[in-house]
Amino acid sequence: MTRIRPTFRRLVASTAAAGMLVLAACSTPTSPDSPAGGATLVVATSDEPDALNPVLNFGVDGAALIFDGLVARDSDNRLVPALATALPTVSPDGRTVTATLRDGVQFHDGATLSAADVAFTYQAVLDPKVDSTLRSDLDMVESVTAPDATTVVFRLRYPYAPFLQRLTLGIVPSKLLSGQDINTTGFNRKPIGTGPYKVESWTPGDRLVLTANERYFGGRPANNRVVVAFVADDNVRAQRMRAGEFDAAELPPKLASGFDSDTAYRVQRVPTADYRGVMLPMGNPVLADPAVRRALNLAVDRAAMVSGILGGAGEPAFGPVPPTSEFADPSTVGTPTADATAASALLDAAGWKPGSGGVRAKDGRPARFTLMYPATDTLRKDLALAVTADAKKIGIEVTPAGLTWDAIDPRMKSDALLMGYGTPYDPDFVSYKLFSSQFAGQGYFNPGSYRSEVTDRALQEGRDQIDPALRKAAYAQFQKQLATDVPWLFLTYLRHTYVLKSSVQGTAPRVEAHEHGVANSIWWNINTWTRS
Amino acid sequence: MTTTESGPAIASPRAGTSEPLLTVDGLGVEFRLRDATVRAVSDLNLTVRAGELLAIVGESGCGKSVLAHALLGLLPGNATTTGHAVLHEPDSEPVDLITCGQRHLARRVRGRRVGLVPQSPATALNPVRTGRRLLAETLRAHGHDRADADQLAVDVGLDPADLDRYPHELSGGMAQRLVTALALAPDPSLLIADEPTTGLDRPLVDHTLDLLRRRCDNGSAVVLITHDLAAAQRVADTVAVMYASRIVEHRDTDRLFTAPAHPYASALLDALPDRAFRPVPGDPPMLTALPPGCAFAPRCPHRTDTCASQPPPTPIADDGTVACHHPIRTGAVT
Amino acid sequence: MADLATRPPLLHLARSRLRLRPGQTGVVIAGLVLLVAVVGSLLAPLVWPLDQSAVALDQTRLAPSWTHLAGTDDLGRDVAHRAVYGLRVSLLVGAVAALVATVLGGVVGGIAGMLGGRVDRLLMRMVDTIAAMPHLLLGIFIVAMLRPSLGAVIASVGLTHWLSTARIVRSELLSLRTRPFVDAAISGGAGRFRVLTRHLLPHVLPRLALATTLMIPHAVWHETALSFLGLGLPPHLASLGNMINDGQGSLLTGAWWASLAPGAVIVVVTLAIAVLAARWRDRLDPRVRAELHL
Amino acid sequence: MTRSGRLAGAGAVVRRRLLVAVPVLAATSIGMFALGAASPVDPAKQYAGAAAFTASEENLAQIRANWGVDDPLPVQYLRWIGNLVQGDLGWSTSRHEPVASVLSARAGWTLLLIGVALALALVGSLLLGSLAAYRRGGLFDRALRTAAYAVQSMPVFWLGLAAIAVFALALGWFPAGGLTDVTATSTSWADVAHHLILPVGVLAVSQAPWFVLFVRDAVAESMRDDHVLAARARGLPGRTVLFGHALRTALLPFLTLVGTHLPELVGGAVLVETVFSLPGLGAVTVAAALGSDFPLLAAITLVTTAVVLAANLTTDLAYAAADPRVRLDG
Repeated sequence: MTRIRPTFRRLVASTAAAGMLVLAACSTPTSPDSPAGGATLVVATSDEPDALNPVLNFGVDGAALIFDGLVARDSDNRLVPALATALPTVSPDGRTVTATLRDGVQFHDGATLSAADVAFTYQAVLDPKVDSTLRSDLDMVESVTAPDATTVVFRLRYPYAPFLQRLTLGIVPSKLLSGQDINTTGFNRKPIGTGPYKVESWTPGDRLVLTANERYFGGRPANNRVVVAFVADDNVRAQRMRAGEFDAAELPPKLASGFDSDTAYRVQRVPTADYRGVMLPMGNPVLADPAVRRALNLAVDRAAMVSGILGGAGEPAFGPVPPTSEFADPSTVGTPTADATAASALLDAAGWKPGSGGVRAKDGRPARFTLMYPATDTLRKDLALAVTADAKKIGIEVTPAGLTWDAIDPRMKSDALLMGYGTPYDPDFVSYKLFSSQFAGQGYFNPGSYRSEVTDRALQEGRDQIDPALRKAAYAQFQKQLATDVPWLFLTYLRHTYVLKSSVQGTAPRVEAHEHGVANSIWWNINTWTRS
Repeated sequence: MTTTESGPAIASPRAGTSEPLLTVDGLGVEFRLRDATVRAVSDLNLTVRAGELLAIVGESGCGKSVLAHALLGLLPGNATTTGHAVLHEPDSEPVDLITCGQRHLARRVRGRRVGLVPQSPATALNPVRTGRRLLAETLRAHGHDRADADQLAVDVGLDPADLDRYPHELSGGMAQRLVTALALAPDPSLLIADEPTTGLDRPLVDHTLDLLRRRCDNGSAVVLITHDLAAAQRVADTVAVMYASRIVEHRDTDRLFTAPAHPYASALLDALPDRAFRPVPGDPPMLTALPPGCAFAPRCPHRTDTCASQPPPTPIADDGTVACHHPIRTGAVT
Repeated sequence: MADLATRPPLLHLARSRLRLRPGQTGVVIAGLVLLVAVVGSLLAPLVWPLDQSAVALDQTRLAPSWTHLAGTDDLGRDVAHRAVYGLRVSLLVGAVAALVATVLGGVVGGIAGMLGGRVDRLLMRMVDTIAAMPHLLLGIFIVAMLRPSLGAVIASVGLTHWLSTARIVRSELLSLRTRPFVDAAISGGAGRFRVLTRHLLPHVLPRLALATTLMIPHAVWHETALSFLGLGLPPHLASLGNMINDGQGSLLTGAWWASLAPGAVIVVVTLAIAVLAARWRDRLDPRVRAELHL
Repeated sequence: MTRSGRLAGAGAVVRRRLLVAVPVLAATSIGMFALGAASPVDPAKQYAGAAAFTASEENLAQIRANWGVDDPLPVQYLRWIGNLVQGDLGWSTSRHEPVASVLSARAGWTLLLIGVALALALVGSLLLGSLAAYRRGGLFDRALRTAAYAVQSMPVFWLGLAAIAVFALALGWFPAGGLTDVTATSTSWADVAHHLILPVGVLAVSQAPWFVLFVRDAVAESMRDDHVLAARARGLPGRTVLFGHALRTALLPFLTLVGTHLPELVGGAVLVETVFSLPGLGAVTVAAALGSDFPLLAAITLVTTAVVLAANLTTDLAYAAADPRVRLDG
């Protein structure tokens, strides 16, 4: 879920290698006659990174234009080799992963990439002195070594099926960073990577200017320069897009819909794994009753939320695995519209009788609870109000409360919370910590203390098994169990909306994660974009 | 007090021998306030001739200064003016000072043709300018040589070195002389001097009065507004007595001082220390509530029922005007 | 500088007219506006109750009509209805914050004015220094540290707006202390407290009340600005600031009415308060030029 | 008395002001620090942002230990203030760079915005206010005052949005935001000027009513001053009377008003920068507030206060220099 601040961390979407592969695999329409690198492309986003350093969370899920990881993702989010010559190999016990580096890759300063740089990058993340929140994601790594200049070996504490998905992290040059305080080094502001673009300048609060890396191993970018304009305010971004300043900008669905009728622009609504839902804490006496949770699940009008709040840019959500994922279980999908009658029947059957003021009650306890939402998030506010209105129709009184995260934190055990997250890459990534009982009550991991042995087993199975078929079965069971227990009220998957100038060619939208800023956005492959 | 003390005034050419320079005809000034209307000047008629020195005397608040400001078009926005005040100059068209408009007044009249020595010199000087800068500015605005500043200072009895001081560094008398010099700088044909001797010691009073007298002798006209009767008697050709917004008596200086016709003028003279030294009984009326009849009636020893109800007539006497139902006949002075 | 006493009374009278004074009709209109605003926002819960969290997703962004006088917003909520409640909340925040500021300013100014001397100099220097802190920055700081909420907004406005009150109270007390009736009371054996409550308070209170009133528009703007920056009241609450903030997006998509009504309410009500306060100040002190101090 | 004689005490005045300002600023900093310490915000979670969701408790605890935020409060305060005195303003947790470099990179733009807007507002209000006062009660006077009151009650950000809607979107005369053309390779002053016209204009217009009304009233009053009447009576040209006498004396209290109005201007600049997405201190302040970035917020508040105090001192000294009646006592 996002914090108060928009999610800055994982930025630039495209990876160098991915770009190159797109050239090969997707027959990107780069016409041969267009001169190499004519244009300057300008894209606008609200999310500005704090530091342009992968060790400090920049470009984690894709090495973000400036850097490359060992692997990258193509337009279908499949892993493809990047700095590695092929996808790294995993030992039969699942605890040793070996990658071989591509030859002759150079950093922007001309230095040659070696396995030591890769080892350094991962060691830096694991170094407790470095203020990196990535460390939690790499818990399983015991050691990273570089036996020779082109080989990197990861030793894991335990087998971890989706480990290769963690190797998209951008690689930094050890020569420039070793011995430095990574938290404060000047590198964070003007970094050196291997990616298709070099950092020319970064004016915080204003723009990041990138210039083409002529020596990029994936081929020279089609555009000389890319400017990423940071405009935090949605309305201002829309105004400036309207004024013709940007080639592409991310906008909230409602603002984007203003461009639908204008042929000079194209609105792209990109499917995502980014869901919104209500976390229902087991510590709340009303919500602890599964009947109440199931009734709410029936009562919410997801279709109205998609059309009324998202302006059509989304899909109803029924679980944490997006419909676009190969792991999605079709049987857990419910009806998008509300069924207040069925919901009321459920409540009646469970003993929640209509009481005073239209609020049901059971054993003298009225059916009411507080629904918290982060105050700065308009979308979550709107959804919280929609849930409140739907609940009212079946006699459950919800009190919305717009709060800051620090006010939300201590109350998550007993008050419902409008949360959101999701990545398309692997179902283990978020769900393992979000729904396992071993993380119950640990911060944001399983704040509602949901406990289910079936779910726990399924999640562990999905993580341990290498065989995709077994994993798929495990996650199907996981989704079914969630649909039965309803620890969350899944509401909608978003579509991230972008407005582009019609003249921009070569976009290849891929299913996006919750976090999308400079890079994991529609312009992940901007190095291959052209103008018609 | 006898007229023989008046010195040069006796020798001056009498009023009425030259052409009228200023004719004021039925002048009225009213101020609208939030909840009242103040009549500061009512139905005022006056003639000033070239070479004449007219003194207007009266108690504070009787409308003297308002008259001066009205003639220069300097009244605030809530004032309404009626009547006429026509300035005749030999070499130009007559100008009605009341109706000609601010633009004309500013460009053609003020300073050059009608000058003003303002009252309360302490506040009449720009606090952030030295006297020399003010003088130079005024001289330049009227096409004179700024080097005349020193001579002007000497004329009014000011040490030229004091011109380099700021107003707050000047004594009251020095400031008074400076504002006089400023008014004299454009050499106006009509000079209105509003209490020009305040704060001056006796020799300087005489110096200033002589200066004004000399201007008249050279053909200019001066209206001296003052409550100093002795000064008026010393230099004025004619004296107008103002009471509660009206001129109650306007006559030749000697006549007025020897035989005042209006009871108020008489009472005023009686208040002088070298005469009866008897203050005028009662208080002047509020200008917001002037009685329909004679404003002096409540304080007048000669009042009758007519006085309270009928406005006094203003018959033209052989040597001036008296606005009274029961003017005192010659020789009534005690 | 100018010594009023030496001026002839006539021209002095004329001068006093120059004050900037709203016309009689303006005062009447302002009074009516304020009356409607206050009575309306007081009675609203009884006459026209609002469910703050209600939405109608099938009626979003309807243009003004007879059923929705000021149209509906992004979530299908009646703009006019919410504007009434927005005014209610904003006036409440404004009034409470102004009251907090007045108490704070009254205490500091009172201490400085009563004790005088070194304490006075020290306190006034402190006031001067704090006055040099940009209100909005200090307000943002306070809200950021206390977390955005009704209480934080009130604290932020109250803690940054007491300075002028302190100055007014202090100078009033200092000038009163030199008046004969205070001397008389003290020489008559009255204690300091008694002098304060019996003799000084009645003189200072009207001025204090005026300062409080003049502060309300300030407080309303401050609240609006904080909400605009995302640092204000909980966003689903109908406050004028939140509504304008919500309406911004609609403005771009053609639904201009969503921000028009709350904006107009702010402008009209704050202007009305200012006009009335200007007249009031005029009454209190006819010698001081009444400058609309918004 | 000579000017240099009158101003001989300037040094002492500066020293005395400092003597008072420093302890008050120190006390204020303690107050701010106490507020920051009492704040329920966890800086580590704030820092982690969205990653706090996936970061473990030990991970965050290690970051906290790295920052020393678990030390006793007095220790933290002394460290903070000690660093502050040595010129180290601290480390911004929301921007991930030294506070000093955040300030130095952005303060210039804010100063430029405020400076130009202030100059514009001053010149404009002196001119318009004087003209309105000269013909007070006239059509121009009434129109100007009505406009001033109307603008005065409009929130500045609303004014900014309206300006964007009209001049950037409808008419297309000026860019809707930003500092330079986004595709520009370098900072050209012409480009910056073109981008700054709208924000500077909006800030100037939003602040101008106070100045215009003050000038108008002060000059109108001053036009009735004896010395101005006297200047008119001397037949000086209208321009000289208005600007040389009436305005000149009304200007002195105006200087003080400008000094006391500076904090208001800073607040306006914060909002204008937000509306026009300018990379100045305003935008970073809001981001810091949303991220509860204590070191940055505290530094911005203290530094702007110090700047405003210095500006006030300058206007007071200017007042003394401009008014021969004032004498600075050592």
